[in-house]
Amino acid sequence: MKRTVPLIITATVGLLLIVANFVPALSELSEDGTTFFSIIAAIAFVLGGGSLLKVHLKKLSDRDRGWAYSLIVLGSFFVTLVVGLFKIGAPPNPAYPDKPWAGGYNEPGTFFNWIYEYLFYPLTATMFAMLAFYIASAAFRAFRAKNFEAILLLGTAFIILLGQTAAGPALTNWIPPDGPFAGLRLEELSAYVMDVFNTAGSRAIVIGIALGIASTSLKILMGLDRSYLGGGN
Amino acid sequence: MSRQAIGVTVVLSILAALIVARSLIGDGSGRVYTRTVTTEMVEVRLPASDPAAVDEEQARQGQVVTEEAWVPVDSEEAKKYASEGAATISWTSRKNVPYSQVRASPDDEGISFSWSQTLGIWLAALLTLAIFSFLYKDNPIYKTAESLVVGVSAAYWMVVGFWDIIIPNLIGRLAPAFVEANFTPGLTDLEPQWRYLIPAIFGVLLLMRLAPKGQWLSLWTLAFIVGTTAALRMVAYIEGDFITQINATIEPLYQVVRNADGTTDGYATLWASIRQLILVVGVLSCLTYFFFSLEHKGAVGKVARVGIWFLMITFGAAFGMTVMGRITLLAARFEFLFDDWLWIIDPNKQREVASVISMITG
Amino acid sequence: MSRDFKDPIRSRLRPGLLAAFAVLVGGMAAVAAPPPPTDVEATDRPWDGGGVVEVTWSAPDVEGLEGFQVWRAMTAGETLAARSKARLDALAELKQTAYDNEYRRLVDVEGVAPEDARMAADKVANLALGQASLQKDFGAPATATDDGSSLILIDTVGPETTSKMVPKLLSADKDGNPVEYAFVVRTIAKDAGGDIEYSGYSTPSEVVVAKAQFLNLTRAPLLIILLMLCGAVLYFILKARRGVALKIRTIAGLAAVDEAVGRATEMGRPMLYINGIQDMDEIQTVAGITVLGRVAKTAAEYDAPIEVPTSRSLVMSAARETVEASYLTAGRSDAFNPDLIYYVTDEQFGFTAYVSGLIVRDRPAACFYMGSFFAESLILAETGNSVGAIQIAGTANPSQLPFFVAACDYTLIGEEFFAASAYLSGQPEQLGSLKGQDMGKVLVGVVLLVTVTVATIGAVTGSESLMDAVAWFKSTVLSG
Amino acid sequence: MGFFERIGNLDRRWIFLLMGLAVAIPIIIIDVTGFIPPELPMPKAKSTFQTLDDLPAGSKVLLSWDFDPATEGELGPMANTFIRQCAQKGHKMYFMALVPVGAQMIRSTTSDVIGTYYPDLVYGEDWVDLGYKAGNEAVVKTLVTDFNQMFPSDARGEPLSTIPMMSGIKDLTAFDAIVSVTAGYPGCKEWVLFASTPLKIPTVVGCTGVIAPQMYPYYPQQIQGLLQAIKGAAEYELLVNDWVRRDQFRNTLLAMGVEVSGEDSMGDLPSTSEELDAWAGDHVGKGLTEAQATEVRGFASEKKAELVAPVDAPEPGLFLEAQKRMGPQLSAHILMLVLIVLGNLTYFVTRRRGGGR
Repeated sequence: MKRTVPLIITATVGLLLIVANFVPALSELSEDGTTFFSIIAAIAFVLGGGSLLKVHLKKLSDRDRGWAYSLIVLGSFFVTLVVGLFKIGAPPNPAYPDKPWAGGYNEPGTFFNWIYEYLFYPLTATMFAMLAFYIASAAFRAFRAKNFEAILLLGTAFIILLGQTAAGPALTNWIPPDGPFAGLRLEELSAYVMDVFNTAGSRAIVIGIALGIASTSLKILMGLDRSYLGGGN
Repeated sequence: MSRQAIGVTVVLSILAALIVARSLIGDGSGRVYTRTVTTEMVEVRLPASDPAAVDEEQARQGQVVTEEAWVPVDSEEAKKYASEGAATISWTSRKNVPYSQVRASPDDEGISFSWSQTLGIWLAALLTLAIFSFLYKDNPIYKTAESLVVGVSAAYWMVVGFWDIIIPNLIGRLAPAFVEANFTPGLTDLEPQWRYLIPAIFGVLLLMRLAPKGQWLSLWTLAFIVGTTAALRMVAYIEGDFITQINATIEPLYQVVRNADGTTDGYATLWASIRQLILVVGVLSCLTYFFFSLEHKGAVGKVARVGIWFLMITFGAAFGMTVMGRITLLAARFEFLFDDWLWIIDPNKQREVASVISMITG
Repeated sequence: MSRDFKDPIRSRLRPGLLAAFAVLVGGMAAVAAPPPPTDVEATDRPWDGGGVVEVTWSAPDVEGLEGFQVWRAMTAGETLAARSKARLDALAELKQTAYDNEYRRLVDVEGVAPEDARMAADKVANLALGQASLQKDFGAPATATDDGSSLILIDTVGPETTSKMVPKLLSADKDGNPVEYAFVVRTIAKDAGGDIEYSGYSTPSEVVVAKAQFLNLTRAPLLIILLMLCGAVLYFILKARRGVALKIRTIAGLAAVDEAVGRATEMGRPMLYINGIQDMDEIQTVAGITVLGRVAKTAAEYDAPIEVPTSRSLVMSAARETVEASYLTAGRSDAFNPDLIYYVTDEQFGFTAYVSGLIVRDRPAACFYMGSFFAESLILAETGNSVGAIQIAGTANPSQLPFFVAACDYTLIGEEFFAASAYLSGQPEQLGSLKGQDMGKVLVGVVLLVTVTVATIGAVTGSESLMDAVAWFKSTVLSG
Repeated sequence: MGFFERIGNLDRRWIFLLMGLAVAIPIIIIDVTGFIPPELPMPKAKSTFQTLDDLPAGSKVLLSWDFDPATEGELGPMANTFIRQCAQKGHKMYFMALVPVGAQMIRSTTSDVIGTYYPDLVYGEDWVDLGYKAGNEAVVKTLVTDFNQMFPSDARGEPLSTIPMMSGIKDLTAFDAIVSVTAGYPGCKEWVLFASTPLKIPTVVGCTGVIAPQMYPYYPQQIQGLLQAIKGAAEYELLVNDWVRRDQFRNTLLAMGVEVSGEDSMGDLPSTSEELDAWAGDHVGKGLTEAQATEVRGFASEKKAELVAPVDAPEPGLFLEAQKRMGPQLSAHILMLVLIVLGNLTYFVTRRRGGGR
């Protein structure tokens, strides 16, 4: 019972949605499926929030190493949640100023927007920007011409990187742009690499992925792969 | 204290001293000024905007069909239609003022120093530095920033999920009249759509996980989700990726390129044909690499090796292409620090005289 | 047809529509131009998802034929919309005129103050509007003219064509009533002087409804491709079940999984498993969960702790189920600690910040990145590398593969990642599915080789029929 | 330990520091000195400029801002420059967005460019903001046949029938060019496939580095111009800035009653009133007649200063953003290239010494 009903649900829902592709009367089902998912995922926030609270409250009550950081997590979590859910500081909606809950929760002027602007955005954007540093260290450490494959990888990266600065095109500017060797100008060369080699490689990867996804989906729908239900083998 | 710790402390102290010094030189740094704006709305009865809504009987009696609306007090509509003693609602909000304006009119009463936003700028700048400090090593400052970002962002997405998904898509579908009355006035479709009980039920089943009994019911929700995902993705990937990519590859290997006058351009034809040939060879050899039931030996091994070459070129190219965008992101963070916070640079010429450099140069 | 009489607007419009045609057809006689096509017929395309009608006609016998123009008449709904828009425009204009006149009269002639004049003028204008709005039919409908404004040009086709598939039609209107379409065709021909001339409009076709049938057979090629791919996978799964041994090549990254778990045990340090940052609506996440089940089983056998921070609440739920079951299978359910599988935050870079810190502090011996990753891939992999962890990654996001390839010890590239779950399970039927996937690749190879060869021969020899065959294949079978 | 061993064991924090300096220092230097890294406009940027320049003034241009704040650093500058070229040329601008936050991007770029530098353009007559429309490629497909169905009103809620510049616009064929600034899906690809290709409307595209390769096959048949990330933006910015200077100079000449013909004659503009006389002499027969040259030479000194002012004035910071950002870009790329070379040298040297492990 514990395992059978879920398998029946998976198979039924899956079959219905696949059939919907070929039966016009059911064509709206796939859109519904996507909306339903987003709703369930939003409800699941209760579980995520519960997990977050449990982890950090435990650290706090155990006085674990670094419990003060758990206090920061919990504090910032609750403050953000409260100001967001209760729309604290939200200006009225100009079209309906008489309805107190009609204003936007993230309008400029709300406390929630302040948190977004001065906490959320700088923190996440800086984390994103850290990538530039890691790219440099990866280029230094990992791009070594150990074998022919590695030479291809770093050689291509080299050409493309060069082609994206003003220096690159300047190096090959002496090649006449209309002649037979125009293709060797750096900007043309990097365009050619992207256009031909990159397209070929990406196409094969994408075709392979599609096959992998089809086969994985099929196994899931047939109940062969049910690890997500805790039925690994 | 270890030698390293002393070094770090010294560097940090110097930085802090520099920042304090910067704040005291000239116009200082990192400040925001705002102008208070008052919005005042008045309730009026406007003639119905849609002439077709005019009722025949009322019209015959010379009555005008009207609808209630709120308009700005100083608008044309308000002057035309507002009656004596009509309800008004007013509130204030604040608008940022560039520093150049503050300098130009220091006596303007409407402009005031914004504590909250100035504090925000400083906080954002310090947190930016806190994250960067991780590059040196893990440290309490980074841990503080990390805890903040986890707490804030977890709550952020929950709030977004509540107001942007639960309210409009779930409650708004099951109890539209309630949502219309409270949250989104102007909603037109007020009929409940009962099929949205399905996600509601599955959502409740999922939460059974928290209940003392019947936790296994949450598996039903997972089953529903995974079944939906598998079916939608299978068809989407086969239709959108598999078929279209094959379709795009089917082109003749002989690609004629013509000049404007209709003659064949020899070089271009050759290049285009080679391009097409490489493309087809590349796709086929890469696919061979992904073959699972054949060991990479002999002829298969050789073709698969060519496939790896193509993959490596693909990866190298993708790497190079991605770098550019990432560096722009870092530059944008530095621009924030130098421009909005420290007022060292001034790309938008807001502070002219305020800039440190122009102060030094006179 | 009985519906028409229940609906007053429709029944009123119907004669109007035909009248419009009568005008058009009548006007045609005056033009000394090529004759219009005859026998114009419109039929609903059978077995489709609706919205497509095929129009056919007989070409007239005329010198210098250049092609045909296919037009369709506005539907009842469109005519109604056009008429009501015209009516609203007229009403609005009428109101504005009334207002202006009254306002000027009050201010200029009677010397009323502008504020008061506005109010008074508005009352007059609204009265005028109210009276005018009693008149429901506002002037003649703009459609009954022979300037073609009631017709919509669909396409111009060449002289050898005598049929046209008209797509993007409506099957039913908002209320579910069928929408009726009628079509006319014009001849385009060159006159003796070489100038392009158009014929008048042909006799309109009978009205047709672009119905949706129960089955949409225009999507049959997709169905066949799906059946072929799934069939191949099923065939080999069943074959494997019957006990036929299937050989699968070694995948380097997968062989390393056991090694990584072993090493973590030796070093007495934990393992970190990141299941991507997407939710359960992404197959990669589900595939990552499957691999997690296998890794957790090995971990349970070795008694090595495995930590799974997740970026989505649902993924946390599924991961807990999987890991718990793995510990159960390994006979170590007492060692299962659900608190090691926890939710962090949905935010991509909030999650990244947390995991980076975690890696540096806990110094895991092994890191697994299995799922859908984006820009955080390199941050995580480089941080893991800096603490000397053995790292295995698998993703189907092509743009992130270069970063994993550069920074990890082993990377499962695209399809290999999906193969991992089958491979790791070691079940014969799962291996069968891999063989089935290979058949899919064989199919792709054969199709590509054949069609490209045919297309090339066609291009070199200039054979139209070969080119047409390839074009047909691309547009029908591989329509996507 | 030799040099290469030391490099080989280099603490990666030194690399981080180098990267940080490679990005930070150019930002400050560029701002302080006003030095702009040189750019060489490539054919794709030139044809982008040319496509919009070839249209007669008053042409209708549809600008679709299909990007978000995350890619604003790369795409914002080119969006600003697109607006600048259209505004200076006198094209009518119709803004819309296929991604939700694109609406914000429209608001910020129009207020930055039109609000600050072209305040005399009238909303509803010279430009209109149609806002965001949900539906991805379906939006484009619908616009091809019916504009009003998708846009009953503009982003401010005004019915389109009341907006003067919308009269006569029934579908996409009414437009003379399409500009798409794209960060992903939906964006330029949808515009090319469903609008510009079937309708043969000139189209120019600006996109991020990751998407650009997908667009190469469409150039130059289906799209007439392609700007690739910040580099493309910098090249285009350079072209437009240069042209705007010449155009402003010419307009000032016209305002002073000197009728000039031929835009090419505006090359090598004088930047001081002293150079003006020499310039006028050089351009006799190249856009100026002898009489006109004499007239220019004969201007009083204030009038000369006034004439040179538009050329001499510093370029607004907003229109140098992309070129400025190429500074850190250039130094960071060169650093990356040096690091790759250094890493490999180290690898070969240590491998040889270590006996080829």
